[in-house]
Amino acid sequence: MTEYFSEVFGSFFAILKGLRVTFVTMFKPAVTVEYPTEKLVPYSGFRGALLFDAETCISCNQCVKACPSSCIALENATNEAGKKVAKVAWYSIDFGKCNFCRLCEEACPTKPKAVWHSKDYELTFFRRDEMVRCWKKGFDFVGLYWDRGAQEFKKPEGQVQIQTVQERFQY
Amino acid sequence: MTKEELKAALEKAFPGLVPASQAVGDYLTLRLPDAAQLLPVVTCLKETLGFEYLDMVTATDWLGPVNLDGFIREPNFNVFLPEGATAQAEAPKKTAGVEYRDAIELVWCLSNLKGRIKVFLKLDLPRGGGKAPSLVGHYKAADWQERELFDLFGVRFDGHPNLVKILTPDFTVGHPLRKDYVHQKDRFD
Amino acid sequence: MSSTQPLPHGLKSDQLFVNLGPQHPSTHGVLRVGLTIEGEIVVKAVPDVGYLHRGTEKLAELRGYPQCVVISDRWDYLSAMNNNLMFCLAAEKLLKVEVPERAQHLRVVMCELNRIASHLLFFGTYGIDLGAFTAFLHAFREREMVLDLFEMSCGARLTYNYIRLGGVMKDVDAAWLAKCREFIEFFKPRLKEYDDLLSFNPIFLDRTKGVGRISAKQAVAWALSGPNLRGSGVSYDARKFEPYCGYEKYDFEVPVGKDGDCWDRYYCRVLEMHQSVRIIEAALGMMAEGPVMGKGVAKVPKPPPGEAYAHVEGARGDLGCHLVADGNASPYRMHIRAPSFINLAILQEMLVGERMSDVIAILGSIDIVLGEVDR
Amino acid sequence: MSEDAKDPKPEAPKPVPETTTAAAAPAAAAKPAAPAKPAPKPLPTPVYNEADGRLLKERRLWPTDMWRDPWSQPRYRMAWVKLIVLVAVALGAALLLGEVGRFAVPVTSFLLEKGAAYGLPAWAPGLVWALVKIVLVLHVPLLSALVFVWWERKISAHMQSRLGPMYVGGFHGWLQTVADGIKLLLKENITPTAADTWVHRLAPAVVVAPALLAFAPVSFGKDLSAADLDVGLVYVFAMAGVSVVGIMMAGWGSGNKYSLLGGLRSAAQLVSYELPRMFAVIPVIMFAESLNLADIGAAQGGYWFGVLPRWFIFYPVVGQLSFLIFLIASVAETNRIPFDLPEAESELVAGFHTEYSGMKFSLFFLAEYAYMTLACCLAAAFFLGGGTAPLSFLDGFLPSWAWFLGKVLALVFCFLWFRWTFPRFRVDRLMDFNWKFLLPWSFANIALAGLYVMVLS
Repeated sequence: MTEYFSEVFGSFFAILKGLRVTFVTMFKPAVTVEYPTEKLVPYSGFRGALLFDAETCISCNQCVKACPSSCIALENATNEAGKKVAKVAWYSIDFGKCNFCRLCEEACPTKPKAVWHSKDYELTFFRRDEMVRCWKKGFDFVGLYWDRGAQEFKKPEGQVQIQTVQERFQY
Repeated sequence: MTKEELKAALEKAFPGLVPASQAVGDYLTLRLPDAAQLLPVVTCLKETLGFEYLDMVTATDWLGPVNLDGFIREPNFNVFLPEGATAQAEAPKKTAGVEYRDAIELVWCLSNLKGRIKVFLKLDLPRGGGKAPSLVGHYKAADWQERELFDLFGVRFDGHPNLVKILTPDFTVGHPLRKDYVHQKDRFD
Repeated sequence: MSSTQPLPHGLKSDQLFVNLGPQHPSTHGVLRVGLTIEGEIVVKAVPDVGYLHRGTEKLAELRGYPQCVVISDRWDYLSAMNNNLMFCLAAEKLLKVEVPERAQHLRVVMCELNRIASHLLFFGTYGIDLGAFTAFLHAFREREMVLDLFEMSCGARLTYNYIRLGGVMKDVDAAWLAKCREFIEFFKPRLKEYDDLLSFNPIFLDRTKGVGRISAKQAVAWALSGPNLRGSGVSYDARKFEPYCGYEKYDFEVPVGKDGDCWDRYYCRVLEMHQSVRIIEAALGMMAEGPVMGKGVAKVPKPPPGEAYAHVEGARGDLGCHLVADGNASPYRMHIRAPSFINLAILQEMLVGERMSDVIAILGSIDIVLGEVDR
Repeated sequence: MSEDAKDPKPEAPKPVPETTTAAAAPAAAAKPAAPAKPAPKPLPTPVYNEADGRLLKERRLWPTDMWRDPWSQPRYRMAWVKLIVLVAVALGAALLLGEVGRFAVPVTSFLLEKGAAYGLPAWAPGLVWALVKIVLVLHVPLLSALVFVWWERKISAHMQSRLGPMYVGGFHGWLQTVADGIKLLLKENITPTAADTWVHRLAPAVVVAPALLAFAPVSFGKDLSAADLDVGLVYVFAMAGVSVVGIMMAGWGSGNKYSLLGGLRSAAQLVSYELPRMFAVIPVIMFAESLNLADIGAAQGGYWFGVLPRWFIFYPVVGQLSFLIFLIASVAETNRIPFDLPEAESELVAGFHTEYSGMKFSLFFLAEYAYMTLACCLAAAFFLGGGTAPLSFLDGFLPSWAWFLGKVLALVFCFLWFRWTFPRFRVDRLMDFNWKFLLPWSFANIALAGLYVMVLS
């Protein structure tokens, strides 16, 4: 008999303890970040969308070898005498296949890095062409995409840049 | 129970059992001369030596370096990438000192939870119609793992309740993890 | 449970085939269980897997060793650190590389943090399966803090690629260690709250006590591992069975259940979070200084021919990797002992005779991740 | 972006790579001799893009920092002030309005004279007064559904340390429910082909109508009830019973096996929880000796030892026990967690209202909140002395309807609180709990109440 009552009262107090937890949480401030109006800035080492600088790249193909899903392609530039130059004619990364693993940035021997991760985490594609980002001499770090329909380079609309002037690291 | 005790106990019970040429890490690895030896060794291990936990059943195809046609070469959307570029690791080549042979090597890993020791059993099966006795009688865990090996390697386990493929989709032809697997174009390519 | 006795007066109740999944709110991913039910009781259950099979074991045969670590993130994507660690341990056994002291401690801290994050997700989704929504959001509030820690240290929130061959990707600074201690201090009282909120709630106990009972012998026969096995009373933990990464230095107990029902498996995971907190505190205490990457690991490592088997206590069970190398830059054969794949097989025997609403509770308590089941 | 002069027209690259090498590479000025290694260019300082969203650049706030002093967050800076202002406004309105009930008599007499002056027949003002009362009472469930839906979303959000609706209508999303209502209005009304059409369409009506009708005898304050029925209590429970038929019609009408299962389960649950709910009220009737809700409320006036109000909940054992049984049974009546088996998402996908969309679905939604409000009004009337002040010296301070509203809000808060804390019962355990626990204890409770009445009389 007493065991029955102790079990009843025991479960009653357990229910009250559960209710206490939710009641107490109600008066604590919420942790929500209201996304479209408030945006989080990722930490310094965040591996967002890749950026590329055609000037510093010495087209050594290290990043092409390091990439697990072979997203990177580049072509060595040749000066007018036809001799290979330590520059790159064009460079492209296929963001459809890239899995942001930072192996290319680590393989890059240049200082500061020619290919590095930005802080942009909002990376959408409005067209399939937009998945393949291309860089040539004179393009800015975010790069343009080659629109096969209009046969011209266009600025990617899908990538929202956290920084208008993209940050670079000295190491 | 230490490795040496186990080795001695097994030597005494099964003289035909010889340590495998390529041991798995520093565990005790034994090679079974033929398929018929598997069940007696396993029953002895399970009943007398207390190996009642079947960790893993796996297989390796020792034919040679993997055939590059086995990988899906999706049409290259990246307009700048040369056609058909796959992973950048250079294609594997045959290396000396590795005994490539026309056989699929089955590997069982049994562990004795109390004695804190694992043992590996290896068995070579001919690639064509290799047949191995199924361990579902002793360990129920072998059920799905053997189905997976049948699915990916084409190894038949006689005595298995329902040897049906488990992982690959219905329309795949052939067994993907074999080294000479060539990928037929299916409706998704 | 009560098997379906024949109905009186020659009544015939025909069987209904119900498809649980592959799109179902509580199958945690693309798993389809074909249930044949009679009234409310399940008569036959056929789990159907393979929807997420990406053939990673075949992919690994054409990738270098560092690239395979990236593939390892995608198996048990809820605790990717343990996958990285498992593959790196197997490869390091082949390469005979000596991992520096600080990297060992960092690996232990990261894996235990990842175990907490994975168990928090289990705790949340198990609450939602049984109808308690608040537990889910409380658990995710803490999990966000762990993911912040990972974002600060290795830059990614889910697929870390942090543990590399011979060490760790990047060292962590003092600020990170302080923030990690801050999380631990915040997390301890929360664990007490979870117990009040869900673990000892009579309705929750009612739903899980005595449901889906697995005997110790049955668990060993089906080779379950992790909290599923320890819930049935068999204490097998890879960190104690074969200590790796310096686990023998930390003193922690392995929580073991009594009668292997859903509640024991659930509470083993909650107690494991307590133990992980203890391990992290000890590891943060004895964090050694020094390099984080071992010497002698080439850019394109080519281990000598040989085989290695390394197994790690993942969040879902005993995660093993059988690596065969033949001297090339890519592994010759890599087999993953996926605990979820093996734990899932017991469903066909366990679900028979259970009620429909218990099916959800049992499936949730086994805690499988489909990325690891299908590889 | 790059420093050196841009080429006049960027060289149009051929898409197929092998021809690029043939075409003349852009005439990069070939430097005659490798220049001295240029000093590393100073890296550009990053400029953050403030265009479309306030960037939380400073250290990301963890719960650890936020919970150290909760009220320092920018979001809550004025929170104390707003809270005090809201409470003050509410109390001021209640004090200004005062007892509404006393206006009833002068208004009816004024109507009678006016009617007689215009030569209206004698029954006209009575009819007009009845229509006014209907409109007023009809608004109680409708408005309360609106408010409580929003309140539930805010309460559940803050219980889960998140914010809930903040966007619609500005301050804390107070227009959210109206927006949902409009959205549901615009949604297409799908009737499944396999459905038994008129049963399918009629079901929501059969579920909602009793909920609205049941508010008639409820007395919201001193003589503030639409119909002063002597059999008010029996009438209310009769109305609550009709909704079972509606739910079964919904289950059967949708023509899909899941909603049929859900419909049958909820019918079983409603019928079985009706019993302990009624038996829990019998001690109240024995103490108040009347079925009229206004009399029950009045019977709880007065104070023991000047402090403790004579509410039925404060009767030593009988009060608390019957209050708890009534509360638990009402939660089960409204199909809310922990008794919400019929719409258990994880099992029956959505129970009996799987196939309903648009306005029909919102009617089910409205019915659930109307029944919840009804249950809280009844519980406040039976056990918390609807309309009487909790402490003797507070007696005249607030009008009786304000006290009644306060009690209803407290009880509705308990309903919401239960929903966001407890997991769900299993079907058979739900039935066991009712037949093997609630019912026997309600019988024992009635016996005990009988002893009280014998002793008191």
